[in-house]
Amino acid sequence: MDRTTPRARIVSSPIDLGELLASVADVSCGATVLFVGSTRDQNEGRRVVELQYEAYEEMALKEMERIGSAAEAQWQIGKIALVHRLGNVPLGEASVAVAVSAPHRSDAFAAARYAIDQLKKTVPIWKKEVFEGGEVWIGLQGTSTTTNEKGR
Amino acid sequence: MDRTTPRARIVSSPIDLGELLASVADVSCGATVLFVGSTRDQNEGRRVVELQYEAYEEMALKEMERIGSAAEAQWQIGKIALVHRLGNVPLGEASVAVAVSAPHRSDAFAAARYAIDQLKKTVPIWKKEVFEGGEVWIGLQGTSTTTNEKGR
Amino acid sequence: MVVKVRFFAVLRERAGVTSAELAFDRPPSVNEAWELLQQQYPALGPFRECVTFAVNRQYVDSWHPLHDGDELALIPPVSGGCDGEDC
Amino acid sequence: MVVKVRFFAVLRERAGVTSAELAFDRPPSVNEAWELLQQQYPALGPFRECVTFAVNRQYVDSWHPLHDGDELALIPPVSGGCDGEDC
Repeated sequence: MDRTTPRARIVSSPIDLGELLASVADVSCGATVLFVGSTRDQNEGRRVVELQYEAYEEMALKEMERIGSAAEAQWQIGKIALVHRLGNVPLGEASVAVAVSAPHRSDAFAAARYAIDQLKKTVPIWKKEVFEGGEVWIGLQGTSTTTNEKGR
Repeated sequence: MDRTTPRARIVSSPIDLGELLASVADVSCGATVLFVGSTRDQNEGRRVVELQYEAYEEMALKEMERIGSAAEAQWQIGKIALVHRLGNVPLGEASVAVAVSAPHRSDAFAAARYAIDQLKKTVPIWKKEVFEGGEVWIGLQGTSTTTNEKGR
Repeated sequence: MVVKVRFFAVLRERAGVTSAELAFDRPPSVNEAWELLQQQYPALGPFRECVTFAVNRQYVDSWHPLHDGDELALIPPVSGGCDGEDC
Repeated sequence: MVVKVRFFAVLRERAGVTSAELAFDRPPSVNEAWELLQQQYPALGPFRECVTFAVNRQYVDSWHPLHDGDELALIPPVSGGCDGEDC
């Protein structure tokens, strides 16, 4: 497998989806699945202004590489690439993307779903949601210590 | 829902994946799944040279629209778009693509998988594989009448 | 009454035509139209088991009645239909 | 012996630091290091139940033994971890 393009990447500028798709192109693969996670304008009734992502970069890259290897071991795929954006991500822009090529579409779908599920479970990247009237670290909802209302 | 961009399209030039993704962008949707089917360099041991696609265009568009509506009825999705390319498709290029945006990724994955499965089952589009030494209409394998060896 | 018939892919190649018009004295079923087509284009015969039919751009069964001006399409197996996953 | 500690996200904000160094007479467990951190940064206390730990960029349990030069990271819940699907 061609590994000149790293399987896992962390970027601070907008994610280039065309480049990501090109990085998994493989003429022996008839199926490619791309997942893109982007900033929604609302979450649990709050009007979101922007998201801020922070990572433990060295470990995050290692975990993303590990997810790629695990996907390659579990399904018959050609190439897989995972990329996460850090810093401020404006509404509607991609914060995370996963691309998988495979000879058959079942494997491409299964591996892409696995990769994004695992990425959200185990990769040390945190998201702070800035909404109208405050901000909150996602993943801590329900604990009274987490919402940090601005202006109080 | 904004319907200025048609949900179903048939094209004779390369599929523009960036445009397809943009056509399903929806700031209330945090998840987008794109499926791309492309020409492989081999199939069942044959070295493929190119694929040729032919459609019953009016009915194919109607069926693709129907698949989009059915997906919208079954899952909570934002927008869905299906596009198929006709004519000669060189190796490695996309012949079909489906894009779905949804508030949550489960719905985006499920609807995209449904759409491509249905498209391949019911949409009247046919694929002729040109390989080294012959050509064959895909879908007819195993019947002796289908392989049309060149030069015999 | 007249029915317009359209041929695609392998059936178009075998019949050597993209469309034809069939005339009937009384409304035939799809299956009766197929019988007539087979007489006119004997190369279609071997495909009876795998062809499906659409009338006015909608899939129908072979007993479906045809009316004047209907468009009957002969639909060979679509690309992903018979042989499972190709991608 | 010295252990380097790294703070991220909500824990970084609450502790007010991105990293710290802890000195021990003998190799502590991760849990013993956490007890010391809680004394130095009382604002961390409420997070005991949801924090997980990584040593040298690998997830570990709280009884994991620390060695001189180890990098201990305090990992608050990751973005998709606790609240199910966010996208």
